[in-house]
Parts: sequence; C-alpha cells; structure tokens
Amino acid sequence: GSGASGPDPVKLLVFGAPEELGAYRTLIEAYQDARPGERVQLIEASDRKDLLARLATSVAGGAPPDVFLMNYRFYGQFAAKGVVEPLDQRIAGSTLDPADYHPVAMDAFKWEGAQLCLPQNVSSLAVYYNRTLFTRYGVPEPKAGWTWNDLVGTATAMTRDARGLVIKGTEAEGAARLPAVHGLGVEPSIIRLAPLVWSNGGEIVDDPVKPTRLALDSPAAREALKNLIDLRQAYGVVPSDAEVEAEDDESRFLNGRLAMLMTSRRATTNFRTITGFEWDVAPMPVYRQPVGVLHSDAYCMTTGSKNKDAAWRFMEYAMSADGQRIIAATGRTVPSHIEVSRSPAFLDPDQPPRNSQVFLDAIPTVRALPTVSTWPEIEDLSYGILENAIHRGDRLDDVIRELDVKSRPMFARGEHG
Amino acid sequence: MLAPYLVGLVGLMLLPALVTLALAFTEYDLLRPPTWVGLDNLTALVDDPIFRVALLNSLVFAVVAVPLRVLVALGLALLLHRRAPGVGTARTATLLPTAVPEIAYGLLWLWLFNPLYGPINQLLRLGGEHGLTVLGRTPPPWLTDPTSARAGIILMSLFTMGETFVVLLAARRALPRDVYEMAALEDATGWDVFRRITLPLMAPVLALLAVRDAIASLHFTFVPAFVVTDGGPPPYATTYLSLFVYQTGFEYLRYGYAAAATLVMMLLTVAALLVQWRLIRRYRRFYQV
Amino acid sequence: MSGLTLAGVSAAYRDATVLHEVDLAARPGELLVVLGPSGAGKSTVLRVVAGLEPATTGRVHIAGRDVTDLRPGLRNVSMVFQSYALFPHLSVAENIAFGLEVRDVPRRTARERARAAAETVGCAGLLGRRPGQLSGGERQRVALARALVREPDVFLLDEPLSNLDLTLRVEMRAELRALHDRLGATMVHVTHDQTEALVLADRIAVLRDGRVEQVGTPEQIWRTPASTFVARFVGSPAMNLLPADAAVCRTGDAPPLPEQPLEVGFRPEAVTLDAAEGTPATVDRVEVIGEDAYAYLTLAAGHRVVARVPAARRPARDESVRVGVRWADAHLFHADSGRRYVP
Amino acid sequence: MSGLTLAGVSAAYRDATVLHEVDLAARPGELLVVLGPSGAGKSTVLRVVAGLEPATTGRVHIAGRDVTDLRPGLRNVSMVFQSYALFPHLSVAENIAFGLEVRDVPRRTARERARAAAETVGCAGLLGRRPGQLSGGERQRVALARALVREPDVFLLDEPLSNLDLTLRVEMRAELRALHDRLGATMVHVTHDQTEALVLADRIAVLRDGRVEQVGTPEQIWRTPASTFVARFVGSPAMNLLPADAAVCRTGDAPPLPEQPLEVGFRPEAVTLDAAEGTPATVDRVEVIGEDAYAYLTLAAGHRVVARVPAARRPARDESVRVGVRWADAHLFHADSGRRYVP
Amino acid sequence: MPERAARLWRTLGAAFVLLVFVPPLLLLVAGSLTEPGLPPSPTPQLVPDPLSTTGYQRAVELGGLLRASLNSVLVAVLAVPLSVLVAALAGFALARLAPRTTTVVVAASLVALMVPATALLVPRFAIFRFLGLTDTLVPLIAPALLGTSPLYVLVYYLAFRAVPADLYDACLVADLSPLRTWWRVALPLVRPVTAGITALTFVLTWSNFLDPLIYVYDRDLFTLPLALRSLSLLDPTNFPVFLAGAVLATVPALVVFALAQRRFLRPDD
Ligand SMILES: Nc1ncnc2c1ncn2[C@@H]1O[C@H](COP(=O)(O)OP(=O)(O)OP(=O)(O)O)[C@@H](O)[C@H]1O
Ligand SMILES: Nc1ncnc2c1ncn2[C@@H]1O[C@H](COP(=O)(O)OP(=O)(O)OP(=O)(O)O)[C@@H](O)[C@H]1O
Ligand SMILES: [Mg+2]
Ligand SMILES: [Mg+2]
Repeated sequence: GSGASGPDPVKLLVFGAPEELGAYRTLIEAYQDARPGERVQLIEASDRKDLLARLATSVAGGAPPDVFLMNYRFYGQFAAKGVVEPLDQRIAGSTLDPADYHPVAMDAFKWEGAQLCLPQNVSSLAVYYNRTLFTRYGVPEPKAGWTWNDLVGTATAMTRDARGLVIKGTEAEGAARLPAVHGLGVEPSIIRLAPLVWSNGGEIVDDPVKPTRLALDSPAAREALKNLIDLRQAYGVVPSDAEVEAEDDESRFLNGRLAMLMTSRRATTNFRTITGFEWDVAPMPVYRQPVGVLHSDAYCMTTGSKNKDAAWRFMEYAMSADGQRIIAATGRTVPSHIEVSRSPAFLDPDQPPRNSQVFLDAIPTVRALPTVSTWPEIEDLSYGILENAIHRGDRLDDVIRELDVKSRPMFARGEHG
Repeated sequence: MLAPYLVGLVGLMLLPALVTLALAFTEYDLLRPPTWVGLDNLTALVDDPIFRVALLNSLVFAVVAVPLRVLVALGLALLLHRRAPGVGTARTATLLPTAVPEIAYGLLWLWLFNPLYGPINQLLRLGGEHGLTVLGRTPPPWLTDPTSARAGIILMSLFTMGETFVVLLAARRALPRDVYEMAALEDATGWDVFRRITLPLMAPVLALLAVRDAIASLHFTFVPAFVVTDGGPPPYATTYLSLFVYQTGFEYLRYGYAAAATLVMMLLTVAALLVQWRLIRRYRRFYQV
Repeated sequence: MSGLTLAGVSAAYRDATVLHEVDLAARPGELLVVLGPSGAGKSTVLRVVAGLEPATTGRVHIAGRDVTDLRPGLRNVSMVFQSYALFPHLSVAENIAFGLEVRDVPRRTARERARAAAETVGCAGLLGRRPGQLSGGERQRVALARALVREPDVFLLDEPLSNLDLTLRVEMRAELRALHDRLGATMVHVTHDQTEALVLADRIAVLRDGRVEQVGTPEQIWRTPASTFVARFVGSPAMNLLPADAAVCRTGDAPPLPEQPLEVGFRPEAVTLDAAEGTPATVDRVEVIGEDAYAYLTLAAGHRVVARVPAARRPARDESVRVGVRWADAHLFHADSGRRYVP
Repeated sequence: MSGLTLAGVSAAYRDATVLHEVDLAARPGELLVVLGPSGAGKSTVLRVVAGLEPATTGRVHIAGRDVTDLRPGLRNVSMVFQSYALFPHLSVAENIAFGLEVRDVPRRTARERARAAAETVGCAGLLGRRPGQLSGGERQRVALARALVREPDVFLLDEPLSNLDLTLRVEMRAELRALHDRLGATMVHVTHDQTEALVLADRIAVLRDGRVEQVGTPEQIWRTPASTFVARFVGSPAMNLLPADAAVCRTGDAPPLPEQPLEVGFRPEAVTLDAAEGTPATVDRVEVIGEDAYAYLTLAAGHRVVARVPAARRPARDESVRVGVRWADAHLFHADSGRRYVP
Repeated sequence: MPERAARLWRTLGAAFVLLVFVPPLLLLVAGSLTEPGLPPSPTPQLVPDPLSTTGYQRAVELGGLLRASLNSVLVAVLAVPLSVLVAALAGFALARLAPRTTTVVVAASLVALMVPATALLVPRFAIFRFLGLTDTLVPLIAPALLGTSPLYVLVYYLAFRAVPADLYDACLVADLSPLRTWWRVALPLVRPVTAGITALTFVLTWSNFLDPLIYVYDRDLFTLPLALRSLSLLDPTNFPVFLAGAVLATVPALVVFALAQRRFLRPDD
C-alpha cells in the first residue's frame, strides 16, 4: 500500500456472474461519489466455492477482506468460528434502524443473540412461467393459492413435443419423441424441497435451533419428497438429467422450452434479457398452508478487519435506501429494506415480471433453514442423493435413510448459533 | 547457482508442505488456531466413506489412465517417429491439447461432452435415427452417468499426454537404427520387433514416465473434476483425492482433516514410487556399459 | 554354394548418389574384400546387398536369384554391422539365437546352435553376459557368431575389426580367414584398412567415391594398381608419384619413356639411397619404425620422395644422399586420367 | 621453457586405483609419448596433470611449480582431448579463440591469434564452419589449434590421431612432429599406436595397468625392451617368445645361455627361413603385405613362430622350411617376472 | 517397395491423428464464432450460421479480457524467463556438484513433485502476507523460483549430465568460471531442452488458475484464467462468449508451442 494517500480501501468480497459483479461496482462508485475520500475495493470471486476458498485462506493467512457478502445458509461456519464481527453496538450508535428491514432476514443473521451481518435482500422461491406458451396451448396460468396437484396438472399439460402435442416425458426415455417443451424445472436440492415439506406440515431437521439430523422420515416430509421425485419419475414433466446436463433449466426457460421454473428472485436479471416471449412469476404452490423459504445474503464484517470503521460506513451505505435501490435495480434482489422493497425500485411495472408483488407477499410466510456450521457439507451431500432419487428413481425409503445416516456425522460435527 | 532454486524449493514447496503435513495432526478450520488431535484425523479418514470413494476413484484412475496415457503416447511416438508426409503436422497436433490453458480445456470438454448438443454425441448419432447411434443404442450420457463420467475424465487426460509423447518420441529416435536393420535382416515380424526390441529398449523411459504420471495423476484429476464434473455425477463418481482435499479444506473448512488426506495421498505416492523404483532398478542393470 | 552379383547398381541417400553403377561379383566360396577410404560407399554396397537401402538402378543377384525387390528378411544373408548392432537388452546367447527364434526354430534347438556358433568364434564362455559387459573384441565375436549361426547364401561383414587395437586385430584377422576357409562360404568383407585387405582377401575391390576403381587379387592390386588412386591408397607410406620426366636416376632395366604426359609411381621400397650415380637429394626427416626406417627426401628438382631403408643404415637428417629408383618396380600412369599406362 | 614431473602419483576412480605411484618426467621442450594398451591409465595421467582428477598420492610439478593442489585453470596447460571436446555450437574460429576470450583478451586480438593458430595447423580455411561440418581429420586440427593458440607450459595431447584413417594419420603425425620441433614446446602425447609412438617420440613411457613399465627413447624401447610386455606390445606382428631352451637354430654370434629359467624373444625380422642347418618347421599360413610377407610357422617342437620374409621370396603354405634366429637380435627375459635379463 | 508402403502407412496414421486431435479445437473456434444467445444447434457446425464475432466483443467487455491478457502477459514475461533461468542454473549446478549434494536435492525435488498444489495454498498465503506481497502479481511470479515445477529442474539436470564431460573439462582447463561455463557452453548445447521447457513453463504459467484465485484480489490484477473462469459462469446460451475467451487465451500458448516445437523436434532423420 505504499504511495497511496488515504487509508487502505475497504475490501469487499463478493461473488457472482459478470453482470452481478457489475452491480456491485455501480454500488461502490455511487458510494465513493457520495462520500468523497472513502475507497472500496471489490474482490471478485466467480462462484461460492471461489469465495469460500478465498475467504478461508485470507483469514488463515491473517489478511481477511473487511466485508464479505454471504448467504445465511453458509455463514454459519464463519459465525461459529468467531470470524464475523458482531454489529449490535455499531447499529446502536448509527442511523441504521433495524426496524427498517424485514425481520425475517435480520433474524437469520443473528448468532447466539447477536446481529452478525446485515441482510442485503430477502428473497424466496417463486414459480416463473412463460406466459406466451401458456397462452399458445390454452392452459390456465398459475395463480395464488394453487396446490401441488394444480402444479402437477399444469406441468403435465405444458409438457409438449415438437408438434405441440402433450407428451409424457417418461415415455420419451430413449424413445423416438423427446419433449420440446417441459412443464417444469426444479432443482433437486434441500432448499427447493424445504418450503414444500414445511407447507405440508413437515420439518427438514429435527430441531430448527439445534438440529441433530434430517427429519425427512415424517409422513408429511415423505409425501412432499415423493411428490417432488414423481415429477420426474411418474410424470416426466421435468427434464431428465441428461437434458439438464445438456442445457440447464435457466437457459431452457430463456430459450422458451420450459413452461415453468421454480427458482428465486435471482433469475430475474437474466430473464429480463428475454425478448421472444412474455413471462411472469407466480407464488409457490401450497399443500396445507403457504410457507416460503428464505433466500438472503448479508454483508458481514470480519473480526480480523483492520479497517472496521470504514467498513462499517460502507455497510451503512449499502444498507441504506440509496444503496439498496442500486442493487435492486439489477432486478436480482428483493431488497431487505422494507420501504425500498415497496418502492418502484423493486416493483417497477415497466420491468418484468409484472407480478413482483409475489415476492413481497411471500415474506410473512418465509422460514429460514437452520444455521449449522456444517450446512454446506449437508447441502452438497443431500444434493447428490436427491439428484439420484429424482433422475435414477432410487427407492424412497433408501433415499431417506441414506440422507439421514450420512448427514448425521455432519450434524454432530456442526456448531449452532 | 543452486541458491535461487533452493530458496524456492524450500521456501515455496517443502516448508509449506511440511506445515500442511504437520497440520494433519491437528484440528484446524483455517479460522481459529489449530488444536492438536494426534492421529484422530487419520483414524477418522479410515471410516470416512467419501474419502474411501475418493481414494478408490484416484487409484482406479491411476491404474487405468496412467498406463493408457503412456500407451497412447507410446503408440503415437512409434507412429510418428519417422518422417512421412503429414507426420510433422501430426506431431504438432498431438501437442495442441497440452497447449490449451487448463480451465479452457476443462470447459471445452464440458461442451464436447454435452449429452445432447455436444459434438461427440452428435458425431456418435450420425447416421442413426431418433437420437440413437447407428447401432441403435443411446449415446453415452457422459457426465450424468458414473461410468461414462469416469471414462470421460480419463479420455480428457489422454488428450493431454503431450509431454509424455515428446519424451517418448525423443527416446524412440535415440534408439540405435542398426538394431532394427538387424532385425529386418532376420526377417522378424513387426510384432516380434515390438515385443523383443522396442519395448525392452524403451522400458526404462517408459517406467520413468509411468512414475511421473503416477505422481502427477493425483494432480491432473483436479481441474477436470473441479471444472467439468464437480465431483459428480452423484454421489461421488469423480470425486478424486485432489478434489476431496480441496473441498474438505476450503469449502468445508476442515483443513486439518484435508491435510491428513494429503498425507495419505503422499504416502501412497511414495509407496507407488518405491515399487516402480524397484522395477526400474531391475531394468537398469541391463543398460550399464 | 552361392555367389553374389551386383550389376550396374546405383544407390542414393536423399538426392546424393553415393554408388554409381557398381558392377561387382563374388564367386561362390570367395572372400571378397571391399576396400576404400572413409565415405567411399563401402557400407552402402553391403546395405544394398542386404536390402536395407534400395538400389536406384541395377540388379542384385544372390545365389542366382534376383533379389533386387525382395525385402531384407527374404534375401538369406547374414550381416555383421560396422557397429555390431547387438541387442543391448539380450544376453549373448539370446543375441546369437535371435535370428533363429524369430524364424520359429524351437527354443532348445536354437540355443544349441547358438552355443555351437559361439564355440566356433571362441566366445562360448560369455553366453550369459550382456553386450554391455563385454570388451570390444568380445562384442565383435558375438556379432560374428550371430552371423554364423545361420547358413546364409552370403556373409556380409562391415569393418568387423576396425574397433580393435592392433594386437587384437592381427589375431582376429587370422581367425576370420581360418573361419572362411573352414566354412567355404561366400563372404564380402568391407574395410578401409589396406593391410587387412591384403592379408584376408581372395580378391579386393577398391572403391572410390561410389565407383569401383579396380578389382583383383591382392597381388594384382599391389603389383599392378589400375590407377594412381589405388596405387597411393594401398601401401604406407603412400607410393611416390612424380612426373615421368622428373630427373630421377633409374636403376636396373629402364626402357625409354613413351612420348606422352605420364606420371611415374614407385613405392618407398623401390627407392635406394646408395645408388652410385643417383639423383642428389637431402633428407628432411627420418621415421624409424622398428627395423625399418622411412626417409623423407627432397630431390634436387624439388620433388618429395619417401624411401624405405633398414633402420640400421638410415641416413641422418639433413644429410645429402643420392637417390635411385628400381625401375622394374615403377608404375606408369596417364598424367591426365590417372589410369595405368599400358604400353 | 618448462618441464613436467610426476612424483609417486596415484589416482583412483571411486575405489578403483588406476595409477599406482607413477614417476614420470618430461624435460623442457621434450615430446614424451605415453604408450599403452586400452585401459592402461594413459588418459588418467593427462587428467591428473591437467588437474581434472585429483592425485591421491604424490606431487605434480609443472615448470618447477608444485601444482598438485591448484585448480585446472591455474596450471597453464593446454589439452587436446581424446574426443576433441570441440564446442558444437561455436564456429571453428570461436572454438579456437575460446581460451583467449575467457581470459579477457580483447576480441580483435583473440581473433587474430586464432587465425594464426589455424594457419599453423592448416585449417585457416575452415574458420567459419561449425564442428559438425568438419571431417574427423579437420576436427583434430581445430582441437590442436585451440591448444596452440595459447602459450602454455605443457601441451597435453590425448590420442589426437586415433580416429583418423591410415593415410590421414601418417600425414598428421608428420605435421605434429614438425610443429613440436618448430615450437620447441613440452608435449605429452598419449597413444596406443606403437607406430605413432616410435615415429613421434623423443622418449616413450610404456604404461601397463597404471604402472610405468619402461621409459626410454624409441630406439631403447625397440632394441632393449625392459619386459616381455613391452617387447610384445611394440612391433607387429608381436615378438616371438619361446622358452630359452627351446630347440631353435641360433645364427650369428650365440653365447651360451645362463643357467636359469629364461625366455627368449625375437622379432619376425630376426627369423631367417633359409638357414642351412635351421630348425625344421612347417608353414601354417602366409600373410602378404605389399613387399613384405609374414610366415606363420610351427616348429618341430610345437612352438609357433612368425617370420618376416620378402614377399617375392615367401614360402608356400604347408611348405617345410628351416628356421634360424639371428641371435644378435634376440632378447632374454626372466621366465618368472618377465623382466629383461641383464647378464 | 516396402519403404514406400511404410511411409504410406505412416501418413495414414498421421492423418488419423490429425483427425482425432484437430477437430475439438476447430469446433472450439467454430463455437466461438457462433452468435451468442441462440439456442444450441442440434448438429455440429464447422461454419456457424450466422457467423458472428459478437462472442469476442462480449468476452472482451464482460470478462475484462484485455486487462487480464495484459496481466497474464506481464506475469509470463517476468516469470517464464526467470523460471527457465532458475531451472537451468539449478539443473546445471546439480549436474556439476558432488553426487551426494545432487542426490539430496534430487530426492527433495521428487518429494516436492508429489506435493499437491492445494496443500501449499494456505502456508504460502501466510508467507506472502508476511512479505506484504498479497494482492500483487508477485505470488504468481514466485513459482518461477522453483523453475515452476521441480520436474523441469530434473529435466535440465539430465540434459546437462548428458553433455560430454570433456566439454566441461575443456572449460576447466581454460579456467572458465562455472557461471560462464553454463552460459557459454552448457546452455547453448541444450537449446532444444530450453525450447521445450520454455513452452511448457509458458503454458503452465499462462494457465495457472489456483494461484491467482487465492492471491489476487484486485480485478485489475486478474489474469486470463480468472477472467475465463468468470466467463464460464455465463449461462449456456452465452457459451460462444466463453469459447471466444478460451480461443483468445489459447492462441498465445499455441503460438509459443508451435515456435518451440519446431526447435525441440527439429533434428530430424
Ligand atoms: N544415412 C545417410 N544419409 C545421407 N548420406 C549418407 C548416409 N549414410 C552415408 N551417407 C553418405 O554416403 C556416402 C557413403 O557412405 P558409406 O557409409 O557407404 O561409406 P563407407 O565407405 O562405409 O565409409 P566408412 O568407412 O566411414 O564406414 C558418404 O559420403 C556418406 O556421407
Ligand atoms: N570415470 C571413470 N570411472 C571409473 N573408472 C574409470 C573412469 N575412467 C576410466 N576408468 C578406468 O580407469 C582405467 C584407466 O582409464 P584411462 O581412461 O586412463 O585409460 P586409457 O589408457 O586412456 O585407455 P584408452 O586407450 O582406452 O583411452 C580403465 O580401467 C578405465 O576403465
Ligand atoms: Mg562404413
Ligand atoms: Mg584414454
């Protein structure tokens, strides 16, 4: 840092695709314009794994970034290990008012009672759909309050071959006709499964505060899981593994060959490049009661930061209405700032999806996944097992048992907040 | 003259490696100071199903890919060691994949392996109907099927045997020509010549390359597994030791545990090395003049 | 019993022609030595016969068969390579038996015949060793044994003695000749050592720049060299060569010289230093080699001449002597072509 | 002017001692030839002098200085390596000037002296070429020029002619001797070729298995070999060696033999075949080499003897002859030690 | 003629090799020239329709490829010669030193060869931080200190050992310092080895991915592999953009390889 006039810049570690990183650069520029003299350096990782490797190495090496952006599902391991600076005192002495933010997001980043990070967004799952396709095939669009059966019915009706005829994707295995359009895209992951289980009255883990095992063996959870698997195994409305490998769901949707896609707000940025058809979002289907799953990233300050005051000032800005608006402009986030989330910055009717309100409506029903320090391992493990279940059709009992047996040691090693 | 290298070797290789290996006996998450746990990590590894899978994958890779790589390189070296029209170009072509940056190479294959749109399967489907090959079978799903994914990674590694090829080419060209003429005079068949002359004469070089490849095989699985398959298809079809170490160390922050895996990996390499060394020694006897 | 004929054979490496329409024949049972300086194309002759290089023109016959287009393995020749070409990874026994084993002779028979061949050349004690553990002389014997283990139509031996030191060379060349006499086989032996050629050969073919300069018995080559090249190449120090009209004292019966540009050649042995009315000369230098001494002289007219004298009666350096040439032992050559002058 | 002394020098590779307390001296301006069979340790002697191998015992003096512990660069010697050791990537001129340039002689001067040295050995026309483009003889000259470009205390030449063919060798050895005479430098020349040693040397040191067998002028080596080894190593075909009491006819002045186990040696030149009352013998084989012929005989008592006869008067194979030995030219050796018998 | 037949077979073999090795790279180029954003074509297209260089433009804009190339070039320009120099010096020293020292260093190098890169990241990071070198390009150049890979030092060692000992002895007699012997005699003699090692070092340095990932923060210091990595996260319809990046990253390596290849495989028949 020789020759630099001011203090060292605040180092902000984030990851994302090139477009997302662009948004952070805009945020930083705005901040530096607004506060002359402040300097922030963006450290770009390309994906979560990159970010983890960088963060861990730099902490171990004693030169951590000052601020990093982290999903609440993964911040547990850092929180548990005292790497993240508690912010309560700073919040108390600043203009930032916790009440301005959606509490569900704020709560997700409390560790042993202390506020460790400040959530930048409060997203949840929704069903994106290709309205043009629905119109073409005369299938009713999904609407609030629809059930799982509605979803399956709609997806089945939307799975079509090249001539536009309804087709069952399972028959297509290795046969002459492949679906040209699939009814639904959904990832076989815990985070997709969770809201379905919850909605059906089940639980993902035995104890949301101090989980010791996955609790998918309850009848409610079993049913939700079975229904998820049946999407592929019984109805063939979701693309096969080879098809996913060939073209992932997001680009399948982009290319107009996926009727519905269950994903978070994150996809919006990408979908706004769509010109060939009209699309919108619908809320998640419901089993018994509507429940959403929280998707939230937060700015965290490292305890090892040498530049905490400046880092805090940047965090304040990023969390402020101004800062949130800038990130919201990318379309990829649901701002955690209540006011901003209700402003045109988020709900702009000129920008698709028209029905962004779906995300706001979901917030009251949103639940967070447990924060365990070993959660990343558990997610990776369960992803593999679930993927096989969906695409290979493993026996449901085996799947549940395998998930349980293999994840137990991970829970045992985990630390909780 | 040795000084810069020694500084690098000790400062950037041996010392860091030693630190990491020492951490194998601690519990260390990179975030808090390490705590001594003795052999706990090593005993835990023994029971770790993922580690066992990774170990098995690595061994299978080494056992299949290393000889294949050497054989392919040998075949190409024997094919291309003498002049003929096109041979020079073919030699350069053989080196092409080695010249592509690893990450680009990995992603190139990701595209080549694409089960529906990838050029490989499109090629396999040529002449067939309804997405089948000429033989009426479905083309391999590559990265979604464990066996074909492993085969795919081996295939990828086969294409980057440029270094081995160069060394073997040089070795073959260094073999005395008169010995081959002698064999021609005796009317030895091509197979006889290969079995009785070429193979034994190149055995030391082949063994050396096998040693090097065996050492390196633990490393050159990393990028393909990291970039192309991400250790999958599920559960851990292409999780090799190198990827296992990276994941446990940097994604799950169990650095001490990963270090223990590294230790095991290096011990295995040493063992393999010793075995091969004995083989080489047996051959070396023949060549002392 | 079977001979060898090369008729108008040319050969080339890349674009450089190294053999020019060579005609050469070895009679059945004959030991033909091909002699020539380094690079003359001697090895190339053998390689063409063996089929290792193609002949660009001409035909090769072995034992009456035209083998020009046959691959080496079918020509039924045995070759000792200039470099021995032993297989470094095979034992001596395996080396010798190689040719039999690839011909699918049963292993046991092959080993027995290998042992017999090894005994013939006196290397039966080495059968278990590898070439790397042999001295140069021993390797040569192994290479020879490998050639002898079969019964080919022709043996081709490429400078099989060149890497040995003098003592060993003298020994081996006697053995080789004895071997030939015992086997009665057709042999082509290549060398650049004139002594070896003179000692071994039934007939010698002198090769120069890919052309046959002369073919004849050792006696013919020595006594009636066909050209100045042959004359100077055979014999050491080389034959003296002067313009025929140079002023030298001719002793003995000396007919008048014909009226055309000629050169006269005479070996150091034909020069006498005590001729009564010889040409005056000064001694530049004297080399003593055991019982013989060679005096390097400059004649009054400036020509340089070497004379062989008994070491005991050698002149001193710078001494003045009188030189005579035994004209009966002198040779005449055309000054322009260098070919022998035949009156 | 400066000599060279080795006093009690031993040398070893790994654990094998190859020089055993060698004492050797070259007087200033002398051309000393070290002669011995392959593997005798000749090259090792030069390497110890140059400082390329350490002496395990003894001292080396060059020009009066004790250089035993000096590094090679400081001993002021020039060496021609057995392999020439030309730098393949440098032109001939650069090769020759190499030793000067590293001593920071200005480039221009270095080039001039290189040219001068090249002219001395007759390779000035090759200055621009690389070693790969030279024939063996030319390379040898370049190596020599590289040694000559400096003015060292001692020149060390390791078999500089061994790779040349006979004609070229004869030529070069004359040039080398002339060069030595012109420079008046101290030279140590290593060879296994006895002819070369006899022709070139002021004095010859015969080496055998790392020990000096005899040192003397060529005349001494030839006339009074100190041991059967020297006697048989020098001369070709080798000296005949028989038990002194073998039944051979002695011609000339033949004093009675002393009463102890002795061997008698006599060169083929000392054998006459026409002795009136000679020992009966049969001719096994005759080698004709130009004017000379060598008859290989078996004496009645079974001993084998070689005789040199004029080619014109050679006996036929299997002919019976009567052999006499000129006793004046015979040598006596102790039968047990092989050392010369001095009455 | 048998020789002519053999040549024909070899040519056929060479053609086969070309057929296997070249198409993937041609497809890479073809793919990079496809219009981004279009659904993937169901058949391989050697000449994409429509032909478009948009991929290249987007790759340069999005990935900051220009800046990254500059950094990569900077690293390569500094690291490759340094690395080759270090390896050559060390290899020479090994070839000339006492056998015992050599054995120790060779053994240590072999051990180093076995160390997986992942085991080095963290300790190295601590070292670089201690030296205040993180977030500079120095950690990317630093591996040059060990010749990039100990393997290359060993290769040099073998090459220098194969140089006739007489040449070194001639240098000793001429009183050349070891350094000058290395520069004037040894190095020129192993030029093909240097060419080969330079090429391989270049490729390794050029495609080094893990080191910049860990040690470099500043986007302005990103090297090509990092830039490529971020491009690789683009969605599949933008694959041409990534392929364009890959082509751009491959071309320099190919050029270096082709140049070097001519040197180290030339002395032919
Ligand atoms: N493989 C080759 N390629 C090109 N030229 C060659 C080759 N082999 C030999 N020559 C050239 O052909 C000529 C004859 O070579 P050949 O080997 O027949 O000579 P030689 O008489 O056997 O010589 P020597 O006594 O040195 O063995 C020489 O000028 C040589 O340079
Ligand atoms: N580098 C070495 N390591 C071990 N032994 C050696 C080495 N160099 C030579 N020798 C052995 O030392 C002995 C003497 O070798 P030296 O090279 O001095 O022989 P030489 O008389 O020069 O023989 P030549 O005429 O073959 O050159 C030989 O027995 C040889 O095998
Ligand atoms: Mg030859
Ligand atoms: Mg020697």
